[in-house]
Order: sequence, then C-alpha cells, then structure tokens
Amino acid sequence: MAVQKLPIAKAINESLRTALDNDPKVLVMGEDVGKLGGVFRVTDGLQKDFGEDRVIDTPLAESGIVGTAIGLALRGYRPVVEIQFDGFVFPAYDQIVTQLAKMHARALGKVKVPVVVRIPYGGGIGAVEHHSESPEALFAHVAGLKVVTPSNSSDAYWMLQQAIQSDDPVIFFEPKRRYWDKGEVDTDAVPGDLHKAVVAKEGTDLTLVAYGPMVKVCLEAAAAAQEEGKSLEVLDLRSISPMDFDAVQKSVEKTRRLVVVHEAPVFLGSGAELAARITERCFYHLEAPVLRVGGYHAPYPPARLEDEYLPGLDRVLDAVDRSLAY
Amino acid sequence: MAVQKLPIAKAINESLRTALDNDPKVLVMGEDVGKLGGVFRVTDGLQKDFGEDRVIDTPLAESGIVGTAIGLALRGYRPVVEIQFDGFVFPAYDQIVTQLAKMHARALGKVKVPVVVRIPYGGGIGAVEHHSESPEALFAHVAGLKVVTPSNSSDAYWMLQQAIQSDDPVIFFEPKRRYWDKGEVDTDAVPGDLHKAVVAKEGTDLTLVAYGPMVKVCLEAAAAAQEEGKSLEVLDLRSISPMDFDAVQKSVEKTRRLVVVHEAPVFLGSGAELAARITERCFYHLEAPVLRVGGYHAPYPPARLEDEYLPGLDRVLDAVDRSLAY
Amino acid sequence: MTVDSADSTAAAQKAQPPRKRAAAKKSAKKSPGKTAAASGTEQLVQLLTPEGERVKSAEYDKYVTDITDDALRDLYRDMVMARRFDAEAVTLQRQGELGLWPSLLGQEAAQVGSGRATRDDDYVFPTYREHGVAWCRGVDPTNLLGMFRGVNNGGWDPNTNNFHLYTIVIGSQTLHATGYAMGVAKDGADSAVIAYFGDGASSQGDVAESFTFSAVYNAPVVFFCQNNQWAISEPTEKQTRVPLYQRAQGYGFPGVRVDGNDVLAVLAVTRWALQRARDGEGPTLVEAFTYRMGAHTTSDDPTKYRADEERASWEAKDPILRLRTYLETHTDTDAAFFTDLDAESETLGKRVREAVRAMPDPDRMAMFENAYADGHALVDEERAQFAAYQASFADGEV
Amino acid sequence: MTVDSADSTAAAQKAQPPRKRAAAKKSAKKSPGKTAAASGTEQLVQLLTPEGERVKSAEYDKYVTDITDDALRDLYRDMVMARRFDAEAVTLQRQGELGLWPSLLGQEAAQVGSGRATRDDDYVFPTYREHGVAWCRGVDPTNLLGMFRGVNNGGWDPNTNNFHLYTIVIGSQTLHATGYAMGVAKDGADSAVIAYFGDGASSQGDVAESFTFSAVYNAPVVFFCQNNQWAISEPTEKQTRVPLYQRAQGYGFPGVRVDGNDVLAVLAVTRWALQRARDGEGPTLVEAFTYRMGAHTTSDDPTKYRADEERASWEAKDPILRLRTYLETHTDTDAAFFTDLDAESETLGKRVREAVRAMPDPDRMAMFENAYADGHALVDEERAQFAAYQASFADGEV
Ligand SMILES: Cc1ncc(C[n+]2csc(CCOP(=O)(O)OP(=O)(O)O)c2C)c(N)n1
Ligand SMILES: Cc1ncc(C[n+]2csc(CCOP(=O)(O)OP(=O)(O)O)c2C)c(N)n1
Ligand SMILES: [Mg+2]
Ligand SMILES: [Mg+2]
Repeated sequence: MAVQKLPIAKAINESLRTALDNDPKVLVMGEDVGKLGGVFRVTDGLQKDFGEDRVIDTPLAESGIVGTAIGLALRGYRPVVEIQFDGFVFPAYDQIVTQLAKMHARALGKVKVPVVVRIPYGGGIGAVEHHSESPEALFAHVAGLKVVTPSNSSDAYWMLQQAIQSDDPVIFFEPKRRYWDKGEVDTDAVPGDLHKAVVAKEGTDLTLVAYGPMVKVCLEAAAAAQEEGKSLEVLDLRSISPMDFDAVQKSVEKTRRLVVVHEAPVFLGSGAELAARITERCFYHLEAPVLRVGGYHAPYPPARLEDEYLPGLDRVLDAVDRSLAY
Repeated sequence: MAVQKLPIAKAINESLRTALDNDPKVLVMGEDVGKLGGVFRVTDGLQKDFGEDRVIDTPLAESGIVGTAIGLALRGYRPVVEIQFDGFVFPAYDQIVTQLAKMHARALGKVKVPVVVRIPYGGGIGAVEHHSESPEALFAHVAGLKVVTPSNSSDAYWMLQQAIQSDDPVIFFEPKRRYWDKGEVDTDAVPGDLHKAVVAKEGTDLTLVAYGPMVKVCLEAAAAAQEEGKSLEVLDLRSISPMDFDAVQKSVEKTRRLVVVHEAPVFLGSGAELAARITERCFYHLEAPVLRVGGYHAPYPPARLEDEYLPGLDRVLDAVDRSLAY
Repeated sequence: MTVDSADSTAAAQKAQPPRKRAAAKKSAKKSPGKTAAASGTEQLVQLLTPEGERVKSAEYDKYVTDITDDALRDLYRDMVMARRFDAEAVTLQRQGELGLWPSLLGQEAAQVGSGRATRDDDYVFPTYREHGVAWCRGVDPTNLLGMFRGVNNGGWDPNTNNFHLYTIVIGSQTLHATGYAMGVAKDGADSAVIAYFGDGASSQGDVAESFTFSAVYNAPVVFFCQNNQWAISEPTEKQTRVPLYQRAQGYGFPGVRVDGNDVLAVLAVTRWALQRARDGEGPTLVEAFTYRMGAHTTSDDPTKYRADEERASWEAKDPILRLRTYLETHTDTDAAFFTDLDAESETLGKRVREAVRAMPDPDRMAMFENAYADGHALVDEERAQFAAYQASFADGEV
Repeated sequence: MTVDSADSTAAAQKAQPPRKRAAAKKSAKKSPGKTAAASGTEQLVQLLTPEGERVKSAEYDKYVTDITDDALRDLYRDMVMARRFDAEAVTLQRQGELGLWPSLLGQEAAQVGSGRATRDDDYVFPTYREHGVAWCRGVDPTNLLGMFRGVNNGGWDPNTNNFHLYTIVIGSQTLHATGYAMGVAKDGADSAVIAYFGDGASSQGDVAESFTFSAVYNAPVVFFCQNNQWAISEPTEKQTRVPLYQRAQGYGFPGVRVDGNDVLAVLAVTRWALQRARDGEGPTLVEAFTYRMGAHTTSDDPTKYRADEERASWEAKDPILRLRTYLETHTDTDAAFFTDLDAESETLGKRVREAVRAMPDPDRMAMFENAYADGHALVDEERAQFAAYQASFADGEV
C-alpha cells in the first residue's frame, strides 16, 4: 500500500495488523479489544481477521492482563497489551514495575519479556475522571522499561512496529486526543531510530521540546511566533526513556533557549529531567533557564476546566516570551 | 520523658505509641505489625498495649491494606499503615494514586482521608531484591499526596506525629538503614514545620541537598571537605512533596553551587526537580550547573554491588569537586 | 421459590478427581464456551415472576411481610422515577449538556430493591451507575450530573445521605466499603455497609481482597454485584465460568443469586444480607441477575457486540413492567396512580433538565482547590502564578 | 482414605439465610477466632499416615501404582537431600556466607511430591522457598544460593530445567504461570504448568486474578499452595476463615487439600491435577497442608509469635520420618541405604559449602548489564561515566 493518509488510530490499527500478519507470536490483548475493537476502535476488525486466539478479550483486571502477558512472553509470545485509559494502568503498576521491568535483568539476560503496553493518554477529550492523565514520568523513572509516544500517524505506525520488535518491554503512550488527526504513512519507508528525537520544525531563537499531543500545540505556537518574527525550533522528543539528550543539546547549543511542554504535571515531570540534564550539558550556552509548561500539581480537573489546566498556545507563548526576555 | 536518646526505629515506635495514646481514632495496620512488632520491630509492643483492635495484623495484600485504610479514614479513623518494604508498595499503588490521593478533591473537600503510609526505604542493608528501593519520586509526582522522610530520631518522632495529625494522606519514608542510628528526641519540643527543610550544617562554598539516609553521607562528605578547606552547607530536605525550594534557593544564593544527593535513580528522581526549579530561581547566581548524585538507571543491583550503586562519600565528593571546578 | 446458594451447580463442581467432568472435556481447551455463568437458569431467588405473579418463598417472604400494596406502589414509583431521571440524562447527553452518561436502564429493580433495603444509618459505596440507589438514599438526582457534565468529579457530600461518591476505577470501592465496615464494627454500631460492583468488576484483584478482608475481620458489609451480563462489550463468560454468587463460598461467607429484575426479591434478599451484617454475621455476596438494556454509556454502541434479540428477550423481564402487571392485576391500584406518576416523573425530568442547564461552569481557580486539605506550597505557588497569568489577559497585556 | 474436596465443611457453609449460623454468631464480630482454616482436620488426602502406615485411596492410588519400593526410596532420598542442602544453607547464612535464607524445613514432602509429579516438559513457577522442587527439576542447588548471597537476583537459566526464577513479590508469579499456560494451550502442547504460592499469598489480588484468567481461558495450570500455616508471623486465620482449597470452587475449578507431609499423597494428587491440565480440563488448586518447621527466614525469630508446642506437635508428622518408618517397616530397605544416603547428603553439603565460598563477587560493571536486552542510551552513558570514575581511582588521581 506504501503511502496512505491515515488518522493516528488507524495507523496503529494498521501497525497491529502488520505485526499480527508478520509474526504468529504477536498477540493483542485487553479489555474490549476483540469484538468491539476497543473503545477507540483502534483494534477494530483485528479479532475478526486473526481470531480470538490472537486478539483476546480479557477479564477486567489490568494486573492480570500484564501478568499473563509476561507469562506469554516467557513462552515465546509477543503480547501487545491495551490498557483502556491512562488512569487504569495503576492496577497493573506492580506487575509492570516489579516484574516486567526487572525480569530480564533478574535472569541475567537469560529470558526476554517483549511486552508492549499500549496506553491511550492525555486530556482534551472532555472525559470524566481518570480518562485524561499523563503518567509517563511514573514509567520513565523505572529502569528496565522503555517509554515512547508518537505524535503523528507515521510515527504511530512505525514506532509501534519497532516497539513490538524490541526485545524490551515498551510502554507505548498514544495521544488519544490526536487519534483522529490524519497524516501520511509510508509503510515501505525505512523508519528512524525508535529512541531519537526529530526536528519537527527548524528555528533559531528558542527550542520547544514536546511529545505526543503537545507537538501540535508547539507547532502552532511556532507558527504564531513566526508571525511576530520569532523563529522557534520544535523538537518532537518521541522517546521519554531513553531521552535523546543529544538532539536537544544540539538544538539548544544553537538556540540557547529551551522550553519544555507536556500535559503531565510539571513537578517531577519529564521536563524536570530535560531541564536538569540540558542545563548541565549546555551550562555556558543557555541564555535563560529552561522553562517548563505543563499540568499543575492538582488532580486532573473536571472536563470543563481542562482547557485551563492543559498547556495551550497562550501558555506556551507566554513561556517563550519569558524565556526570550532573559 | 522529655529528652531521650533513641534509635530512629524506637523513635517511630514512641511516636506511634504517643499517637495511639492521644487519639483513640489512630490505628496501626500492616503485615506482621502486631504480634511480631514488624520485621524491623518498629511496632514492637504496640499490639500488646493497645490491643488487636487498634494494632492490626492484616492479610498479605497491600492494595487491601491501603484500600481498607481509606474506608476506615472515611469512617473517621486515622490509620497508620505499614508497607513492609519499599518494593512491596506497588500492589497498593493504584489505591494510593487513584483513590487516596484524589478522594479529598473528588469530594470537593467534603471528606478527608488522613491515612499515613509508612514505608521503610532505601538500600545499604545487604538485602535481596525489592528490599532496597527508593521510589519516593513515584509518589511525589502525584498531586494529592504529601511525601516526607526523616533523617534522624527527632524528626522521625515529630514528623510522624505531624503526618498523623495531617488531614492529608502522607507517604512517610523511613530510612531503614538508619533505623539503629541514635539521636536525641525531645518529646516536649515544639516541632518545626513538617514541610520545611533544615540546615544540617552551615557552609559557604557549595550546598549539598539530601534527605533520609543520604543526610548522614552528606554530613560526612562535608566533614571530609572541611579538612580540605571546603565549606559545604548541608540541607536536610525532609519533605519531598512539597519541596522547600525557598530554603534551597536561600542557601544557593549564598553558596552559588548545588549538588543533590539521593539513593533513587537520578533519571526523573527528585534531584531533577530541584535542579530544574533552583536553576530557574537562581539562574544568575549559579556558578555551576546543579549536579546530581544518585542511583543508576538499572534495577537495584544484588547486595554485593550495592555499595557501588549507592552514592557514598567518594561519589559525593567527586560531584562537589566537579561543581567547584566550574 | 426456594433458594440454595451453595446449590446443585456448586455441588456438581465438586472435585471428582479420577473421573473427567463432562463440563470440562477436551474441547474446552480452545474455548470454554457458553457456561453456566450467564445462563440465568441457576436457582434464583424470585418473589415476582416476569409475568407479575407473586411466588412464595419460605426463606425470604418473612423479609417483606411489611410490604403492603402501598409500599409496592412506592417501590414502583422509585423505579419509574429512576428510569425517568435516567432517560432525561441520556437525552441531556445527546443534547450536549452532559459529556457522558452511564444508563441504569433495566437495572431499576436491582437498585431500588437494594437501595430501599438500606437503613439511614447504613452506608453505601456505589460504582458509577447507581442512580437508582442514589435516589433511594435521598441524593438529589441533579447532584449526580455534575461529574458527567464535567463541572466536578463528585458533586455531593457523601455523609449527607451516607452515599459515597461514584468510583470509576473498577472495583476499588469494595475495599473502601470493607474498611468502612471494619470501622463500623470497631465503633460497635449496628449499621451495615453495602458495596456495589459489576460482573466485570468481579475480576479485579481489589474485589477479591475485599472478600478476604471482610471475611477475616467479619466486617458488616454486603457485596452487591449487579450482574448485568456485560462489561462494556464483554459477556460474563469473559470474567467467570461459574455463577458469580458462588465466589463467596470460597472466602467463607454466603452468596445468593437473586432475580435482579424482581424488586421485591431484591429487597428481601438485601434486607436479609444487611441484617446478617448488623447482627455480626459478617459479609454476604448478593448477585443480582439483571440486564443492561441500554448501551454501556452514551459513548458505546452495543450493536457492535450483541444481538438485538438478546435485548428483546430481556424486555419481557422488564422490572417495571412486571411490578406494574402485579399492581394492576393483584392490587386495587387505579389508573390515576399511573398517570399521576407519569406526570410526577415528567416534573422530575423537567427539573433535572433545568437544573443542568443552569449549572454553572466551575471557576477556573477551582482546579487548585481541595487538592489538599491542609494546603501545599507548590499548589499555592502555582495558583498564584496562574492568577497572575490570567490577570495579564484582563489587563490587556497580551 | 477418601477425599471430597467440596467437602462437608463447604456444605456447612451453604448460605442458610433465615437461620443464624453457629459459626458466625454475634461474638464473631470482635474476632472470628480460630476457624477451620488452620485446623488441619479437614478431609485430607493421605496415603501414608504420620505413623508410616499406608492407607488406601480409591481415587488416588491409581496415580501411584508405578511407585515401587525403589521409587519410594528415590523420593526419600530427594527429601533427605533437600533437607541437607537446606540445613547447609542455613549454616552458611549463620557463617555470613549468605545474607538470608528461607528454609524449607518441614515442607520436603510437599515439594518433592509435587516436583516429582512434574514432567520434563512441564514448567514450574516457584516462590522463593522451593529448593526441593528445584532439586527435583535438576537445578544445581548451588545456583539457588547466588541471590541469597547477594551476587545476583536469580542465578539460573529458567529454560534449562523449565524452572522459573524465584519471585519475591508475593503472588505475582501465579499470573506468569497462568500466562505461560495460556501459551502452552495456544501451542497445542500437552504439557502443564505449576505455580507455587503460600497461604499468605492467597490473599493477594494477583492470585485471585490468576484464578479468574486460568478459569476463563481454561489454562493448563496447577496452583500449588503450600499452606505451611504461617505467613511470617501471621497464622492462616489472618488470611482466610475457611480452608484455602475451597477458594477454587468459586472460580469454577476443583480444589483439593492434601496432606503436605505425605510425599506419596502429594505425588498422587499433583499427578492427577497436572494430568487434568494436560488433558485440557483446565486449572486445579492443590492445597498442601504442611508446616514451616523453621523460622520464616534466617532473619526471623518465631518465638515472638508462636508456641514451641505447636512446632513440637508437627515434629511427629515429619515428612521424612514417616517415609523412613514405612521403608523400615514395610520394605526391605536395609540400614546401608540410610547410611549411604547420609554420606551422600554430607557430600552434597560439602559441595555446596565449597561452591558458595568459591562464588566470586560480581564485577561491578555487571550492574549495568541486562537492564535492557536491546540497550538504552542512558545506561550506556552512565556505564561510561562510572567506568571513567572508577578509572580515576586506578590512575591514582584521587
Ligand atoms: C480499573 C479500570 N479498568 C477499566 C475501566 C474502564 N471501564 C469502565 S466500565 C467498564 C466495564 C465495567 O463492567 P461491570 O463491572 O460489569 O459494570 P457495568 O458497567 O456493567 O455496570 C470498564 C472496562 C475502568 N473504569 N477501571
Ligand atoms: C507483595 C509483598 N508483600 C510483602 C512481602 C514480604 N513477605 C515476604 S514472605 C511473606 C510471607 C509469605 O507468606 P506465605 O505466602 O504463606 O509463604 P511462606 O513464606 O510461608 O512460604 C511476606 C509478607 C513480599 N515479599 N511481597
Ligand atoms: Mg456489567
Ligand atoms: Mg506460609
């Protein structure tokens, strides 16, 4: 099919389909992933085409889902697990942190647990509690896991391919509010490194780093700034563990200013690590402290307030201005 | 009794005893806390004196322990829950993050859930897997929780008193390898603010920030540096959420250099937040980037390697030298 | 009709080591297939047939001797009001006034029967679908709408009606209920606690742990499982291969399956279970066998995963219809009662509609409130920054 | 002796709604007290009495017809070797060679009986105390010591002997076993999986979820619960008020309690359960009723929480003693067998002792290895920094 224009959700669907096609050991598991095709229809049609043995509706128990996926991986399978919403991954947190993340090391490398945990995450969809969170830092802090998140259809397709092929457990965060954003996917392309950031837009005055749902916001901010004569470089981080500090450093050495944007709360969010590390690497280059734009230190608010809570164009530009004012 | 010299474990025991004495609503719950008095004997004798109704041996199920503690809190009790070791808190993570942390906000303030979760944490005791971890950042990132950790007997006694009196859920990390370190406890004292850092040693050339088990290491480092003519200020952070940025800022404005030390992995550890925030606040004061000394991004190693993994005197001094070299 | 909660099916499952059980023969390896879990033909406590006939129960009749025809009409009214309120909420969601609504359609008897079994001093821990229970507890229905409108995450004071907030993380409230019940026991109070959960929730580890804790501490709690046959798109067979009420036995307390569309039977069984709790006899599991007649929520499209005929077959068992038939056939309820009730329920619908439309958006500063009871320096800092940022717009600076 | 896993006790727990059950009378509110959970007087599968007498079992004898006197001596040898190894490890811990040791003392029959019931192609998921099972699987005992010495977190290749690593987080391996078994079923293999866990572990949500998953997918897994009466300081009553084997029923599969100190009965029951799994009949719960004769681990002091008499009473039921009595009384096992075995076990002890003392500390760089299978940039960076830092000492720079 080569190049197609697909929404992110459909790109993920295609990616799962390709993986199921290519490797009989790949399994898709989760609540409602089968007959329903997932609450976001991301797994639509897969059970029909690959059967109940490979696209598995599970009992309603996230620890069980991840725990049995680990067992299946030990048996040689490559389970791709879906957690229905960000806020429902926590019952599985113990299995992820104490088992999935550590089993390869515990076995001195003798076993592999190639489990992918797909998590639709982030806000902006007007949902009720627990359906809009961004818990990526809680996984990235944990050694043994890899954490990635695409921001567009091509990455959604390819990064998922790479995550499934990885012999490490990968937490795959999907920007749910962008599920219906369309983009080109070239299924014959040679993908880049799963864990490298990419420059989404070049610029000279300041670097904006974002990932997942916030890349779009930052691109919009860059466009708006352009009109005011400010040239912002936008980096799509793509991988949160490992983080591509080299790419950010390179950009910051050029622009000398860095603003990090994510939906997750600022306090101990991934922006903290970027700020700390880049400040260390670029201490003599920075004209301004690394500024961070993100969620507040309060439970995710009810839907009618989420626009205030989530970083938007204005808050990003405000931080840009503050940085440029140094 | 006023002033007594007590090991930290005993100070906590005394603090629990005082709380149980003063408030009939205080309960102590956990695995083996009753008849055995806890695997570290921290709750020794409490069940004997206060009965099985108030010092409760629970089933072996951490989610159940925290979940029922929430229910007891809703009924008006003030449960102080023990998690046996750091690595075993994760089965309770869902209850802590999605319920305990959010219930007060969810209820628009109409209910309170004053649960204290005591967790012996950190390494250095030669233990097997899961018994030596420092997961504090995984709690501090979550709004709705408060996270504190004492480094000495007096704080152990008083901070626990304050945690139990707090109407918010408090995660109380106990530096298990310091349990037997003795210090003075004045049970008639007026304690300071639970969430303020304290200067453990004054100095002028560089600020070391640490908490829990690492305070001792930093004090030793400061003493060693002193001999080389370097004057290090040591701050005991005490509270990880909220963090006393003001105190750190004040110290850094004086010393112009900051090194943060913790056992937890550096990547997305509390040092990242301190580095980010203090750099922002003290951008024009800092002579060197904030440096961090902590665990590596690998599962906690087997006991025979933990001395290599954990920050010790040498690694702290190395970072101090690197900072001073800027 | 009799009940035997540890019934013949349980007996049939006894381990019979050397012989192979028909129910678990080789073919089962691939797919256990349709099991007893959802058959609904289990021994079921029923006092009112789908056809509206009263059946006798030696065990349970005594729990409803006080239920006069008037009381039956009250139960009927509760169910009608709950359904009307629910329908209004569905409409309001379609009109964009609510972001989401989980309909209780079909579960009115399970909710009203159990809700009316509770005493004022009992405490209720609902999931997110217990609008009918809320009604019985006296919670103003409009309060339930705030969270689905997105103006708050829980809009009532749980202690006003001893009705806890809705809990969305599946199963977690069963532990809160158990802990609360442990507290009730500690206090020496003779009240009880009831925890609602679904068939899907039965798979969550938290629910199992709540069974363990409640049994070990003999906590005065009733676990009320509304088995509405579906967890979003998954039928009960994806959660269990035996009827759910049997789960309790292995934890050392009784489980009973009641016809969840029979308000009288639900009332009787729940009263019995709550009284056990109050009498110090510990936990009970009640499985109300019912059916979710609507979509999982307004976001859901059940045609993707279930046949229309299934729903149709349950319409014949409609909880409201069967009581109406009984009232019309066996009592002197006149037509005016029904028309008056229609009018009353319309008034409720109108009131709810108006209340929702009048519901203001929360003040933006509200997102910083109540994160902590005793305050938190970072929240204070962020609140101040946010206020200053907002003020900058007001000042026309940007 | 007969077995009836859904036995009379289960029957006695049937819900009898209107009557109050003696077992749950008011006084129970305060403390459920000593329940049936730990009484051990439940109907128990037993083939060999504590006095060393063989008893007949219509159901289970057929599973051990191949067990000749030679085979019995092999089982005896396994138990003696396991105990000797275990004792050596306890000594090594006292001598500071190990950081910790969880002794299996008293549980030899439960472990050897079940371990010997497995086939090579079966897969075993242990907790942290299954040294006897490891022995039966052919794992070199010295490999088990690495993690307790602190040189690694798991020192063997699980796939060499189909014996997974020890798991310390209580209960989590039951889900791995279930998933593995789901994979076995997918592969169409006719092997089985066995998951070990303790009485304490039975309270963990993960164990309940593994029951649910295995039942729903009819996974070929045997849940083998060694009820050794204690979870550190907590007696089984703190985990359940009914015998643990009954837990299975409510999930739709059989549970059996076997005398865990009777190696023959354990062998028979586990063979039966594994065969069920291989035959596509799904999961089984086996509760091996046994006793932890030593401390929880070498860090533990059981005098704090249990009476000496309890331990003493279990000494009479020693699993090794009873088979020895049987061998001496009912077979032509000569004294040389026992003395030779003593010598052999001493040789094992010596070998283990020497191997441990010779076990090198890991290279410090090892802590960066195997964190990831495919590498991780941050690990690479930290490894390089650490190496440079270490080199700075070697260079005498500091
Ligand atoms: C821990 C968790 N996982 C997943 C979900 C998403 N979810 C919401 S409702 C639901 C199904 C619940 O089914 P059941 O317990 O039968 O209750 P019902 O909706 O039928 O009343 C699911 C999977 C959730 N809310 N919480
Ligand atoms: C999740 C978790 N919580 C607590 C512990 C600490 N712990 C280790 S062993 C143990 C008791 C286990 O009892 P049981 O399951 O009966 O096994 P046994 O030790 O008797 O073999 C406890 C509480 C743990 N390892 N994991
Ligand atoms: Mg349901
Ligand atoms: Mg035990």
